[in-house]
Amino acid sequence: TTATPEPTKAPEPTAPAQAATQAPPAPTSNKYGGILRHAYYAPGFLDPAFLSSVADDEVGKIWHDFLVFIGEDNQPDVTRSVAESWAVSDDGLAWTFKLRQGVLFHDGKKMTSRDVKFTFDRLRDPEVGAATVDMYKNITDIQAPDDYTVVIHLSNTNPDFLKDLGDYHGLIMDADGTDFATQWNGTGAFMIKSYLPEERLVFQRNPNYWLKDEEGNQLPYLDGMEFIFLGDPAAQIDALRGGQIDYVLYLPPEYVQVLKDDPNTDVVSSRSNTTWLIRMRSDEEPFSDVRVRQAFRMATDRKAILEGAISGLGVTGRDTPFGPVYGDFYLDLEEPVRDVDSAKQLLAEAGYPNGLEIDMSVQETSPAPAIATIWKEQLAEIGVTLNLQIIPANVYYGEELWSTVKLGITDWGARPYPQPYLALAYTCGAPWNESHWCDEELDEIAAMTAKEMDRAKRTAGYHRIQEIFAERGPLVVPFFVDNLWGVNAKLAGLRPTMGLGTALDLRYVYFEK
Amino acid sequence: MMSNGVAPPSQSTEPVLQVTDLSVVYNTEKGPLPAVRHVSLRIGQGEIYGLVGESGSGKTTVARAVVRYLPANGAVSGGSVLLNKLDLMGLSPVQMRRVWGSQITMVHQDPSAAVNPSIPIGEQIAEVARVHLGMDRRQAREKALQMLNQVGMSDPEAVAGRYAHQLSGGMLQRVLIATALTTNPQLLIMDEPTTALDVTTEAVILDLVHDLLEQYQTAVLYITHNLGVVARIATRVGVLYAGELMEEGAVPDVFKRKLHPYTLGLLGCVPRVDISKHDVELNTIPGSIPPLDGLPSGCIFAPRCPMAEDACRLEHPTQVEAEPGHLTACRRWQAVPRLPDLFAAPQSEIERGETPEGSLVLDARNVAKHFKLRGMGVAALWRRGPSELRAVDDISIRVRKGHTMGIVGESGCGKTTFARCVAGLVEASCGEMILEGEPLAYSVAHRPLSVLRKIQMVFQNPDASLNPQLSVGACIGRPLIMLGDTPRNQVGQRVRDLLRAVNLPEAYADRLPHELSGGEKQRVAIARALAANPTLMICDEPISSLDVSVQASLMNLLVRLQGAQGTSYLFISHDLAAVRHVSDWIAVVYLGRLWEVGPAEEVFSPPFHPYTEALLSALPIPDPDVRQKRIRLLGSVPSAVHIPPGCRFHTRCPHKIGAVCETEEPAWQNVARYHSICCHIPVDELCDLQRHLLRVERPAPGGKEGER
Amino acid sequence: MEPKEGRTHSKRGSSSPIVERPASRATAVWSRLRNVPRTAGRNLPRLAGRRQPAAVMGFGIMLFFVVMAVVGPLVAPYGYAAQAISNRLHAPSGQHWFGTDQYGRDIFSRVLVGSRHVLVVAGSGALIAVLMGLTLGLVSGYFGGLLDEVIMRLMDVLLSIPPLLLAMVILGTVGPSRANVILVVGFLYIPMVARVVRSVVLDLKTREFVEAARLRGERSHYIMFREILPSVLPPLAVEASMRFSYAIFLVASLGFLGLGVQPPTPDWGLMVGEARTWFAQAPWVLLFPAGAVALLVVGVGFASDGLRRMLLPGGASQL
Amino acid sequence: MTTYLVRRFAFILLTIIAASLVIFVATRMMPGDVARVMLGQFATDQAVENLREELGLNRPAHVQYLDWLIHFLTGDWGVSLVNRLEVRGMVLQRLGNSLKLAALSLGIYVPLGILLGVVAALNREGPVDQAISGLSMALVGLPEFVTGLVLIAFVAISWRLLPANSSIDPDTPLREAFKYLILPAITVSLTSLGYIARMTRASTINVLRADYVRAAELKGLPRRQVLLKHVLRNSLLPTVTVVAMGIGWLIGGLIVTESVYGYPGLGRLLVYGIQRRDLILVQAVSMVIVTIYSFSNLVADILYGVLNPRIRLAD
Ligand SMILES: Nc1ncnc2c1ncn2[C@@H]1O[C@H](COP(=O)(O)OP(=O)(O)OP(=O)(O)O)[C@@H](O)[C@H]1O
Ligand SMILES: Nc1ncnc2c1ncn2[C@@H]1O[C@H](COP(=O)(O)OP(=O)(O)OP(=O)(O)O)[C@@H](O)[C@H]1O
Ligand SMILES: [Mg+2]
Ligand SMILES: [Mg+2]
Repeated sequence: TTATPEPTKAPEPTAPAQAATQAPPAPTSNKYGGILRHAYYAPGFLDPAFLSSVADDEVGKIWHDFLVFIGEDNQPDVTRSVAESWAVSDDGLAWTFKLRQGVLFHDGKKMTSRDVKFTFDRLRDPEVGAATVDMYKNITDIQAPDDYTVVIHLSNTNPDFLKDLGDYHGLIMDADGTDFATQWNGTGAFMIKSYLPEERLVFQRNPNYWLKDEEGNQLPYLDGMEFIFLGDPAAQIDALRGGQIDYVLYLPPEYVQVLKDDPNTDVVSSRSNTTWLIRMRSDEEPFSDVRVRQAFRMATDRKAILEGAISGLGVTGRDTPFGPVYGDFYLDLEEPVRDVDSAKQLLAEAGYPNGLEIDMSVQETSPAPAIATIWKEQLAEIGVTLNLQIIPANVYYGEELWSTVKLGITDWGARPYPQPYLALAYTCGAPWNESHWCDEELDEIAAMTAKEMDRAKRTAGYHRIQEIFAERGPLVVPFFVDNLWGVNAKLAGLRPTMGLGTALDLRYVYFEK
Repeated sequence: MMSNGVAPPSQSTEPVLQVTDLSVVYNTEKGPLPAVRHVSLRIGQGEIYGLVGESGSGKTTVARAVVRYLPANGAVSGGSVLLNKLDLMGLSPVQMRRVWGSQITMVHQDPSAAVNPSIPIGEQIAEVARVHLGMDRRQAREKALQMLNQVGMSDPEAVAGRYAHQLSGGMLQRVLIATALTTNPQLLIMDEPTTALDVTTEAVILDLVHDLLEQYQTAVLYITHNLGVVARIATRVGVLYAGELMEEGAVPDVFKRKLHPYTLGLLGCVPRVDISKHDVELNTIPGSIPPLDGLPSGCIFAPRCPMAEDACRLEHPTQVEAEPGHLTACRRWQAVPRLPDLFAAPQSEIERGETPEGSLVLDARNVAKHFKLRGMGVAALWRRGPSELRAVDDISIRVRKGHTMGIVGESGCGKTTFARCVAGLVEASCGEMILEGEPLAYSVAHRPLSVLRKIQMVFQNPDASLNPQLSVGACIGRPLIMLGDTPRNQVGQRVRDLLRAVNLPEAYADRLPHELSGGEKQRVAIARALAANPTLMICDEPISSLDVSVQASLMNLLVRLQGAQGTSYLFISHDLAAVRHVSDWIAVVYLGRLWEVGPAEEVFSPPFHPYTEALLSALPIPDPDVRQKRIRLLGSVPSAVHIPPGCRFHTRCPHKIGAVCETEEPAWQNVARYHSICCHIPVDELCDLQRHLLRVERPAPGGKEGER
Repeated sequence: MEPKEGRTHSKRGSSSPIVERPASRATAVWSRLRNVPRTAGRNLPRLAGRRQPAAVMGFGIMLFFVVMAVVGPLVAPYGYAAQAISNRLHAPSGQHWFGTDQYGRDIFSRVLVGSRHVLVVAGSGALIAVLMGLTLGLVSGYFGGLLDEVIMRLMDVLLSIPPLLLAMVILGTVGPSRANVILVVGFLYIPMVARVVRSVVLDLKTREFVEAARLRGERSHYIMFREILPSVLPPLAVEASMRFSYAIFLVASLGFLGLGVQPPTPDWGLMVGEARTWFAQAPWVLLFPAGAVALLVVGVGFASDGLRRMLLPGGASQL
Repeated sequence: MTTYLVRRFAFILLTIIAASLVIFVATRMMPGDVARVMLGQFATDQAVENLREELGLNRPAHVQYLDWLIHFLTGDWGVSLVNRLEVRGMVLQRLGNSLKLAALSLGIYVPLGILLGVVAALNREGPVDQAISGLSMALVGLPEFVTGLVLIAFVAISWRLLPANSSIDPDTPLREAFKYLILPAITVSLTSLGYIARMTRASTINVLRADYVRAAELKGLPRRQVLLKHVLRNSLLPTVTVVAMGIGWLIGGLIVTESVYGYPGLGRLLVYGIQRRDLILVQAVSMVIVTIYSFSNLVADILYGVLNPRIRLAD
């Protein structure tokens, strides 16, 4: 069956109507009510296995739940997960999850271990081809011994397995579903009421949602949500300031001041590992020469870029993919000092005494053009001419430019732990090794950290990896940008999560009366 | 400039309109232009005052000043206008608006432009009745119908509901007249009301005006450049020249005893139906109207006046009442009547061409052109019916060496189309054209250069016939190179020769067309045609858009060139007098067919084809003594899409003899050896019917005139 | 013997004093080239007079921008791409007349230098449109028939697609470089020019001087280029200036939508598009380039109005 | 009449098909691939390939085009490549929005433009005319993004009079929707107002020069009657056709205005489609736009004929 035209309605939840009567009557709270309006660019494809953009992520977690929910502190939070508890076997190869009872799909069906098994089997099935196939390669088998127990067997130990399960694709799907792009049946706090592609997505409160707040009030507080699809950040800000929407995701730093100055709006921020890094393709001239990479790094004034591109709303980077949010895994290297003369020297040694000219592909999305513009001027001082090619993000990624060009700016969303970066991009043959970097030492350490259950050893490994990046890596990481939200000043209960995107846990959000 | 206003002669009745010393100035970037200076005139009840003058002489300006409706940059700089003693100059704009349409009404030159295209005819009359006569809708409508009836509209009800584009020019002019008379105004101003019409329609309208005015007793200011019209309709005439009145008087007086050399010259310019190029050249007035910003200080006509003395050039003449009611602005007016040949050119030296049997240049047989009406554009939305327009439907004509074949007929009868077929500009649908024994291809594209050279054309519209961006020299030089085999280094010389041949200074080679007057442009066009040294020159109304004096000089030029070069002409015009003047042979065309053909003098003397007869009787002749039989063709030429069966002329023929005309096509009858008529009426009967077509009522002084 | 025929007032144009010139000369091209400026020259005083202050102003504005395009980079106080991050978003001051942008670049310098860019892009775009449109219009109008039908239907197709959309698709395909923007702008405006030219040609080709040319056996190309083309030039000049002002607009809109040229080119549209972000805190970043677009478009508009009057013999003002 | 209409329809059909072909070819040539765009940068190549196969993107281009065209003409507009929903519903709903905006814009700028044009014509060359001409030129010169941004900054944000963002809910009742429409409509109007005013001015001046107006004045009719009955009736004819022809632009060409206000019109849908390489969507939208353009031209012609008796009754 194909979709119906016009605002497409989700199946009416009928059965849970009775189920609702069983729920204890919600203690009255003045937090209830209101519609949260939000503007962002449109999601593409609503199938949770194929969420790929921030918008997809943002939308998906509203009407789905995670088996394992990663909280604000970057740690699994069992109170907010559909797993009631979990345990790992001593050999670290079998993980057992007890599921919460009484979790209902929007169509009234009970969520069971069958759905969980289905979900992760689908995500790891190469035939389906979701982006998670590699991540879940480690899983050998998923068993559902009873309705509320799931056992996952691994081939290798994985210290971060819970965080892998909390990946943004890890949304529990309906095992009976057939077309996940058009049948929207989740267990999440809100249900899809209508969907006008490229225009708006309207949610209504799931009256049977299982989660309660600390006082025992049934969540969510909001009556519903409206996602207006509006890609232009300036238009989003205008709408926020004009009072047509209540929050803006991924707030471009340049608007922070305006929103702070406006009594009707506010800014919420949190540190994150989100970054816009400049990556040099290390298997091709001129970046195959480590001296060129070093020269480029040396010529960079990271503070200037941080200030100029994102108004200082973040921390400077150390040219490694790991940022301060990783706590003890993070190695606080000394901030690189800009040294134009040495950089020139290095370039000369590498055979470019007169500098060089090189094309740089830059996504249109802010702040990439700003970074490029500033960097261009900085590099000009060592005789390097950058020819900036500003291109739409979908072309940058869609055309595989991001992984083929010599010089580009790629945005990396925050991962809850460092390992994915290595697995995805910085080990030999990694699927997204956009910089085509291959370093034996790094590979060796990465293999160790992937499995090592001992935290101290992993920490040492991660530290060494950061040193390697600083010495000879293919990256210039000017900064890690704070997660920023522009919000209606009346909005409260915001709990920023760190996930891939920069989503808020919207279940607790309410309007101050 | 001194005032030269002289009190007009006393008149028995109080004048309805009394204009005294009227002066009008146009403010332009070049400075003020005194377009009208010290003009005085008075028009009594029932009087028709004809105001004549060449183009630009200020006729329209006078009319618009009288009604105080000058263009924004124009202003009355002096004088007064009294309408029944009411000083119009003192009225406020609002008061003036009340005068307009009720006491003074106007009929404009181009009826199709003066009727609002998107309002039904009846409403346009009725609104006047509502505003000025205070009628309600129904009454006003009644009045409109009544007025339409008055102007001889056959089906007022139907006409009232129509729009302008559905009526012919003649009908529209009646509508305008009906509108103007609705309020029974004291003064009616008609500004060239018939200039845009065919000669036949003009005659009908003139009759109508004449009859209506007798009935309404309205004072009329009738503006025209056509002296024939004045002679036919006006009671008094004023001759305007460069903004000043040269002569004024009762029509018979002025036409009989011209007291100003300008009037004399002007009348002499007009070709006459009884005189051909072989008899006399037309008068021409040398020079041209002086520019308004550089008027001579003395008599403004002095620079062009052959009898001007030094005093004329120094002193501005005053108007004198030379005879009772006859004023002139010439100092030497006494001398004028003694000098009838003041402007006359010498006797024509053009010999009769070869005998009528002279060698054939063009033999066109059964030429036809049927246009396919394929609907394009929006108009096609509502178009249906036959899809063919038979513009030319079987015309056979022979042009002989050194002769002129004149073609006359009403507008739309196919004259131009035929000429263009011969020239190859449109491809004839069928027929045969033989040029000097060689068959002619239908299209220019298929004619070799040697043939192209032999046929050249002079077009009607002087503005469109020269490329505005090309200099005169380039324009004449090009055919020399293309067709004349002139070596390039001699082109300049030949161009100068040709310019001289058409009486233009050699320096004109450098001018651009917009620096030339209309007459000069036509001369260049003639020179261009001559450059190819053609055997046959097609002249499609080459003079109709020009002033009489210019027309005359162009006709003289054509005639002389023919004499010198032996070129044959196909001369097309709707002006019978002009055709008569220049042609050796005449062909009369109606609805794409030929009806009468023969030597010029024979065609213009009885027996005529009834159509020729009607054309002749409609021709305004600038001689008030000539009385024409009133034969009026009603209606307009039927559409060439729906051609009437039988004799195509039967729908309008005054001599229709019966059913035979409606069903059978008439046969050709020979009147004389070269003169044939295509009519059902036997030639003898025609002769009887047409004996008294033109009659001169004054005693013939020279004996030359008389009954013809 | 026969008196020299004088000059009667033609019913149409007013005649003007004639300047005597040496008699040798006269290829068609010369007289054409000479004539257009002369018509214009004759009407120039009219424009300068009190009746046409707008046109004078328009020409003044255009002249100003053209001068700036030429000398802009020389007189600009700062480099158009010179950044001073510490100086970002400064309000207009004596040092930075139009203030600075988010990178601390001097907006005044960028607007000045940008005028060259805009004039070149819009100008070349308009030029391409005019040349192509002229050719198509001439051929289509002159030959008529099937060829005309085909060309005009193609033009219809082009016209039926909104220009901005077509520009987006094409630029999305070929990539938004300066040369491509020029080509796209030119391409988009071909139909408009072709239509104007064609309608003039349709009128001119029935004129009698064209028939006279056919009567002497001229080839089509001679008639098209020597007889008809010169008269097409005046309306074409007006159309060209209109296209130019629309091109400015289009280039700016493309820049605004991020489809124009690449940063840091000081394209005005691009500047406005980027400045949108900063409008609330630093309106000058937006207002000056936006003002420049508007001013130039207005200037060209007024000037083309004036040009129209100059080229028409009577200086009549018709749309 | 019927032959005319048949002919025009045939031409319109041809135009539409040719335009769709142009757009099809152009979008096909655009870099980027819908499958990749849909599945995102992180999906495996296998998944992308599967999707391409599933969407029929691996068939030869002409097969895809013809297949699509035939379905389109039979009313099956296909399913969006990106979100798998029926395209027709999406497009028609957006068309509704565009029509609303177009209607309000027309309602603002047509009367105002005519008024300004007529007033200017009546005061030809005078100070009022100069002022109006200058104003309309200046308005024409202001790009929509400038006027839009300024209007938002003041009206919506500083004064909070109207919403800054016009992404209206499809269920909003028309009365409510009005406030979302005003600012975009004003922005559109500001760009078009000057054009209409100049058109009207020029045609009115022409008509004022016409003999029949002179004749009407000299009939002594009241000035108002001359103006309303004799002048406007004729002088508004070209304006009417210009307005009708502008409808095509109002429906599909407001890309800038729609993106400044986030108004969900057809123009923006198209931009989305292009960005996502959703050929089916792009094709459908462009067909609608081109069709509307073509038909509004036809309407303009017919309207001209209907309002102009010269043509209406020509035989
Ligand atoms: N609005 C005007 N501004 C300047 N000059 C004008 C204006 N109207 C007419 N003229 C000039 O005034 C003179 C008289 O013009 P007018 O129209 O009265 O002549 P006319 O005798 O009616 O000519 P025609 O036979 O061509 O109608 C001409 O030289 C003409 O060029
Ligand atoms: N190209 C054409 N297509 C269709 N009909 C035409 C065409 N040219 C002329 N006609 C029609 O042919 C008929 C004869 O026109 P033509 O120009 O030959 O008449 P005319 O006698 O020269 O008239 P006028 O005195 O007005 O110049 C008219 O009804 C005219 O409308
Ligand atoms: Mg006149
Ligand atoms: Mg003719």
